[in-house]
Amino acid sequence: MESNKLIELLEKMLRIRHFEEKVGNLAARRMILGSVHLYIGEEAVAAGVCANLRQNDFITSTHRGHGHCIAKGGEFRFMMAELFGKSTGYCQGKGGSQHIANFDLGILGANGIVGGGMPIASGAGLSIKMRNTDQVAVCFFGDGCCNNGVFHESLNLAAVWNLPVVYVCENNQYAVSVSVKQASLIHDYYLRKDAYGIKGCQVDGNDVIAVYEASKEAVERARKGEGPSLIECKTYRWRGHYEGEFDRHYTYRTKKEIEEWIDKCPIAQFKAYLIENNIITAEKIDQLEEEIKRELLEAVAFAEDSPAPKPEDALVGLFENE
Amino acid sequence: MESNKLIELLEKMLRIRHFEEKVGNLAARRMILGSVHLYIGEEAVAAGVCANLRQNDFITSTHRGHGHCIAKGGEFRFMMAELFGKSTGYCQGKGGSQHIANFDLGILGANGIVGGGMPIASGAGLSIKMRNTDQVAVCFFGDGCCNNGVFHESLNLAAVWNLPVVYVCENNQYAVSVSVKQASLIHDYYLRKDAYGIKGCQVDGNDVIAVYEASKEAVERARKGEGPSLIECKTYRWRGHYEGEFDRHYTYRTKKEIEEWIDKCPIAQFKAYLIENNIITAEKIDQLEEEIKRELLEAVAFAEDSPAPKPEDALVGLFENE
Amino acid sequence: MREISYADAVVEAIEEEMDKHEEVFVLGEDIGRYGGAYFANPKLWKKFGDERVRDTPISESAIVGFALGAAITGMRPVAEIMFSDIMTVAMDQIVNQVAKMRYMFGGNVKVPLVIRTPIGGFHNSAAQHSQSLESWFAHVPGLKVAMPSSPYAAKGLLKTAIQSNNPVIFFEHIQLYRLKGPVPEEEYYIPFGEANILREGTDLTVVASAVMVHRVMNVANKLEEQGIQIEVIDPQTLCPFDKETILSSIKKTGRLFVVHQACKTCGFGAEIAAIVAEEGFDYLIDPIQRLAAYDIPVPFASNMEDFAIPNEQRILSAITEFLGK
Amino acid sequence: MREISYADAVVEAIEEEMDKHEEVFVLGEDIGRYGGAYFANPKLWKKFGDERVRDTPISESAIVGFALGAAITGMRPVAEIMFSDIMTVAMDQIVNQVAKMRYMFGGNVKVPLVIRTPIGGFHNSAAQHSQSLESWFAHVPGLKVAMPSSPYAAKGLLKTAIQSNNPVIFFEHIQLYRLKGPVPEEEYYIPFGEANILREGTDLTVVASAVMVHRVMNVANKLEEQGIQIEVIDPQTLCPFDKETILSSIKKTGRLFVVHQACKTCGFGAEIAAIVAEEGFDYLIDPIQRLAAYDIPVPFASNMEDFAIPNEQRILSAITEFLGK
Ligand SMILES: Cc1ncc(C[n+]2csc(CCOP(=O)(O)OP(=O)(O)O)c2C)c(N)n1
Ligand SMILES: Cc1ncc(C[n+]2csc(CCOP(=O)(O)OP(=O)(O)O)c2C)c(N)n1
Ligand SMILES: [Mg+2]
Ligand SMILES: [Mg+2]
Repeated sequence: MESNKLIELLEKMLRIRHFEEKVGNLAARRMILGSVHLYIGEEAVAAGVCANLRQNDFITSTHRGHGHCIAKGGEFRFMMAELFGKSTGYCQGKGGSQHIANFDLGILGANGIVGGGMPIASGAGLSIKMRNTDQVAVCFFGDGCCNNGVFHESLNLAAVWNLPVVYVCENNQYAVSVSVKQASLIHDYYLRKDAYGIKGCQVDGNDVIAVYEASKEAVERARKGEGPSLIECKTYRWRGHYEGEFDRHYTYRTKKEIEEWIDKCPIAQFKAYLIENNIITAEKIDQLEEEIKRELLEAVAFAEDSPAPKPEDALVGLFENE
Repeated sequence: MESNKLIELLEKMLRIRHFEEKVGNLAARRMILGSVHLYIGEEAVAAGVCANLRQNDFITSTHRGHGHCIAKGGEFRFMMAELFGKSTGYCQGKGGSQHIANFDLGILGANGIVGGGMPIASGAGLSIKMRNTDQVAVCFFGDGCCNNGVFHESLNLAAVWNLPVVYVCENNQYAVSVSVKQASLIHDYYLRKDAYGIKGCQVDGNDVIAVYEASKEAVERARKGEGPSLIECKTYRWRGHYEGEFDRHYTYRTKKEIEEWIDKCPIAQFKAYLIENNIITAEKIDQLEEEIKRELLEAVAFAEDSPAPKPEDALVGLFENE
Repeated sequence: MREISYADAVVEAIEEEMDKHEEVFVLGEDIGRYGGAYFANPKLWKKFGDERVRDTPISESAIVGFALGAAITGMRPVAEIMFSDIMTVAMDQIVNQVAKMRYMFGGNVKVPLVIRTPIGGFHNSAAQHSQSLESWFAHVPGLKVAMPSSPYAAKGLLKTAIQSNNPVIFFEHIQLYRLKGPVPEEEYYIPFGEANILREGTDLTVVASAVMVHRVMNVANKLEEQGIQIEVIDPQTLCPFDKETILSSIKKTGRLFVVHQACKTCGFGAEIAAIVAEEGFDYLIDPIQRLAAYDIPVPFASNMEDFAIPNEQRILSAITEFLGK
Repeated sequence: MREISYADAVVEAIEEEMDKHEEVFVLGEDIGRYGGAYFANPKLWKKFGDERVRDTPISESAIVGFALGAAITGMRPVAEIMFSDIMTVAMDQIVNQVAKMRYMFGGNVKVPLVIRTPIGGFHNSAAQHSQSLESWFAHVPGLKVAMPSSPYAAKGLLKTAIQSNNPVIFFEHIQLYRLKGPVPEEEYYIPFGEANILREGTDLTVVASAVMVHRVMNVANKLEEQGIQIEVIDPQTLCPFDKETILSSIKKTGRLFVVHQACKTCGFGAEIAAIVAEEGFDYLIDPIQRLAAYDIPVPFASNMEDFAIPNEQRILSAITEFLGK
């Protein structure tokens, strides 16, 4: 892989990490309202997958969606403004954290309903096939989603219709407090590919290169019309299910388990690898991070300075005028 | 297997066949109203499976449910009266063909919604486990149901909760006009057992002994607390999807295909086997059939002579009084 | 004018829009070579083939959700749900995704999607195949809801639905599929939000939809013989809902009687009654009255079913009694 | 009397019924060691363990359907759906199975099943977590529907629900979980179908449920200062619905004003308005009025949300205007 590409991957991960840390901070200060689910610890998945995508490719995202949005090209300022409920936000303040979308960037939306995006991404795949382009649709979803009916219906139908969809399971091993062990006898969800007759594999979701390579193959297959794939990325969420859960996550997992996963930080690992292989220096990385932080501060300022929507704006936008 | 048991199997199949033929006839004469889905050609499945069940075991059934009901001990006269919409019917005329139930016989109901019965049977399994009895719940469903979300949710949860449920897929290869080949890449649905980590197998659904043996094993496992199984029975429906479809089924399958399957008639095959092995004589079988036909005539007379419900009976029975 | 069936009118509307726009396609169960569950008309499949007439497995959430994904990425899907009672298995997609997509994401996307589904059941269809749940969808902002009562309306409204950039729930009454009626050869569209006054009258305003329109019209014709003049209004679409036409009718007649096949409690009749009690109160001479199915699942046996759902006889006596004649 | 929170009242009701009947058990997402998604009260799990407090995967159709299967075979399940907007993924089981099971099968089975679910959303919960879809369930015959507005009602109604042999949809308002109120130590049950007159008055009858009860009460207290006497009625259960209490109130006041959080069109307010326009017409001095959420999905930003859903200010001005004062 080219150095450029590798540095891009790092940058994407750093952008996500810093964004999420800032958001966590703002949520704690109640400057961001509503429920906020952070992606910290899982950055390699969104970054690795989306590095294979073009702007006109599609993704659907989840309640834990900031990372996907950033990785697909979402801009801090418009995201932040949305989280602040401002009219400059991606959804003009109507969506909030769980409902960011930008159709120009192919971001078909985060979703407050577990599994809600699965048939939608698949339908984008159908559209690609019918319009006969070489786009690809990527569907992000959690381990918790794998036991919901729409998972089954979506993968099955995308399989038999041979659609260009890549299903990316972010197996962070918990759905709120329910562990994969309580949720099913199968804990390696990529195995379910065989139930639909499609390709699939499992990767270390904290290894951005592994994620990149696996999804590259799947994306290329999809572009060539060779059908859908199921990629399972084993990873871990560092924070509570949502900001505000605080220490309640110790009711279902141990501090030790969390710390072990923090030790496997996808970003720290990747930084070490890049430095060791002389692809980038520690100084350069610091510089990168400074820039990102600066951009974030600007984004927060932008969000703060942006006008709130007028209350009556609530009445606008339900239907397209005809 | 004992002769008695074998003859019982034959009898069950014959009871189903004759019942269905009579119903088809009555439906053609519009003496039975509403949609009627006949089980002809698939008798070995219900007969073979239910031969392993006790009265206090549970089944759930489908739109094509007469066979399951008969095999689980449903009586012609009450079934027929239900089909006639009479107040002596199993559901006092409120249900009709797609909604026959009898809780004393463990028949938890046919269902007009594909997949509707899957979680219900599973919940009966949960109840068995919690009440700590050695009952078993059997869930009948078609190939068409295998691509619906409830299939997935039910099997997964029954698996992880280790419930005494036997899932019996009647793969007659079509869901109305849509063949399994159009419906999924996987055509052997028992393979999906691996997606849930449960036991399962495929049998010739026209071979009543094979069905009996496979389900015996599954039922015994369930009784011993060893969890759910998925049994796929390959079979075929001889008639249209519903009575009244007439020749429209040639739009999706050939006369030749139908005839090939008629040649594999589960009853004819089994009769030949029994006669060949001197378990029963052809005369005895004829006698048995005559008796069944006589009982059927009585059942029809019972249904015809039974009082129709009063129109205002419609207002009774929504809630249990409290 | 030529007469065609309601079923053929539906197929013709889709065909014309498919001819016009290559983004239009249909998906659903048994809609291909089989030609539809309730009528045998494989015209679309024969003409447009497997790609644009897509038979699906029994995966209703996928049917709706795939259609939605396609709709927001350049296609104009017409999804079919085999009967409206099974919209229940696709409700998240319909209610939380399709209906909210545009608004929730800030109005930046078009959702040109039609969900066609038969409503109301045949006779003897029993509890799970006979429901009329239209009021649920009228309660969900973001969905347009159409309910044609004639072949003419079916064709004209469906063409409007397919051309629309907003999601439409299109309820076809299953008992009307064989009904024949005049449908012009020339292309036409019927705008949403315009009620149809089927009959003018001065004594009473009756609002009815779908199959009930026909029952009410028969009753109105009978009552005419007794000198009673009934105005019959079919809203045609529940969202948008043409309340003006109804209010001006009541201004004239002073009386409102609503008939629907859906269960009474929280049926769309409640909404009509409420609107009139709010905005037309001063025109009212008499209390409003609703005639609807009893609040029970639809029973199977003919005589109980006939009792449960308003039939001509019951409509006639209820109106007669209501008018105190 | 001691005061406990609405959340604790819910847990206490379940605990008492679990103590009394070993057939009672609970199932749902994150209800075990986690103690519930919206409040941290793992009391039930600690006391009754994994067998009777069953955490499930994200399989809502299974949650409801498994509960149903268990209910008709000897158990008394209390299922939890994490928020009512996702009842949409379990609608077939709720509407076609649970609600119809007893009637459709001839009345030969009991269905002792409770589905608890939070309704209405927190603030800033946005479009998919803020809905109030209670009127859907009132429209489905075979379901009882409860909607408590206080800790006292929550406990008493839930105990009745669990003891009932009929299926109950039990809506808990998410914004009330932390509300404290008096709840006696002694066991009690609140019967379904009895509206609660929270406040007597002669000028206007206001009907409100769940969180709206509190907003309306505050407004009524304010208006009292201006000499306006408002009667506030909380139906407590929508099915059965105590129309008598409302009709006799209107007989006294001559005016009906309905407030709800649900969207206006086809909300339960329409049903109340319709009943009164039918059966209480002659008592009415003025048109009926409904105040409800606008017909839009709930927007995320505070000021838009606050605009969309009736708040105290809007209730106050609407009532003041309505009374022409
Ligand atoms: C259908 C549905 N059920 C339940 C919820 C409540 N809920 C929100 S997120 C979540 C857990 C999701 O777990 P997973 O899919 O593993 O994603 P993660 O949070 O771990 O990223 C649950 C239960 C929901 N939003 N939608
Ligand atoms: C959820 C749902 N979707 C669609 C239907 C309409 N329908 C009734 S039976 C049927 C085909 C069922 O096929 P299968 O499960 O294979 O059973 P078979 O009829 O072959 O016995 C369909 C599509 C339904 N009843 N329920
Ligand atoms: Mg997870
Ligand atoms: Mg089949």
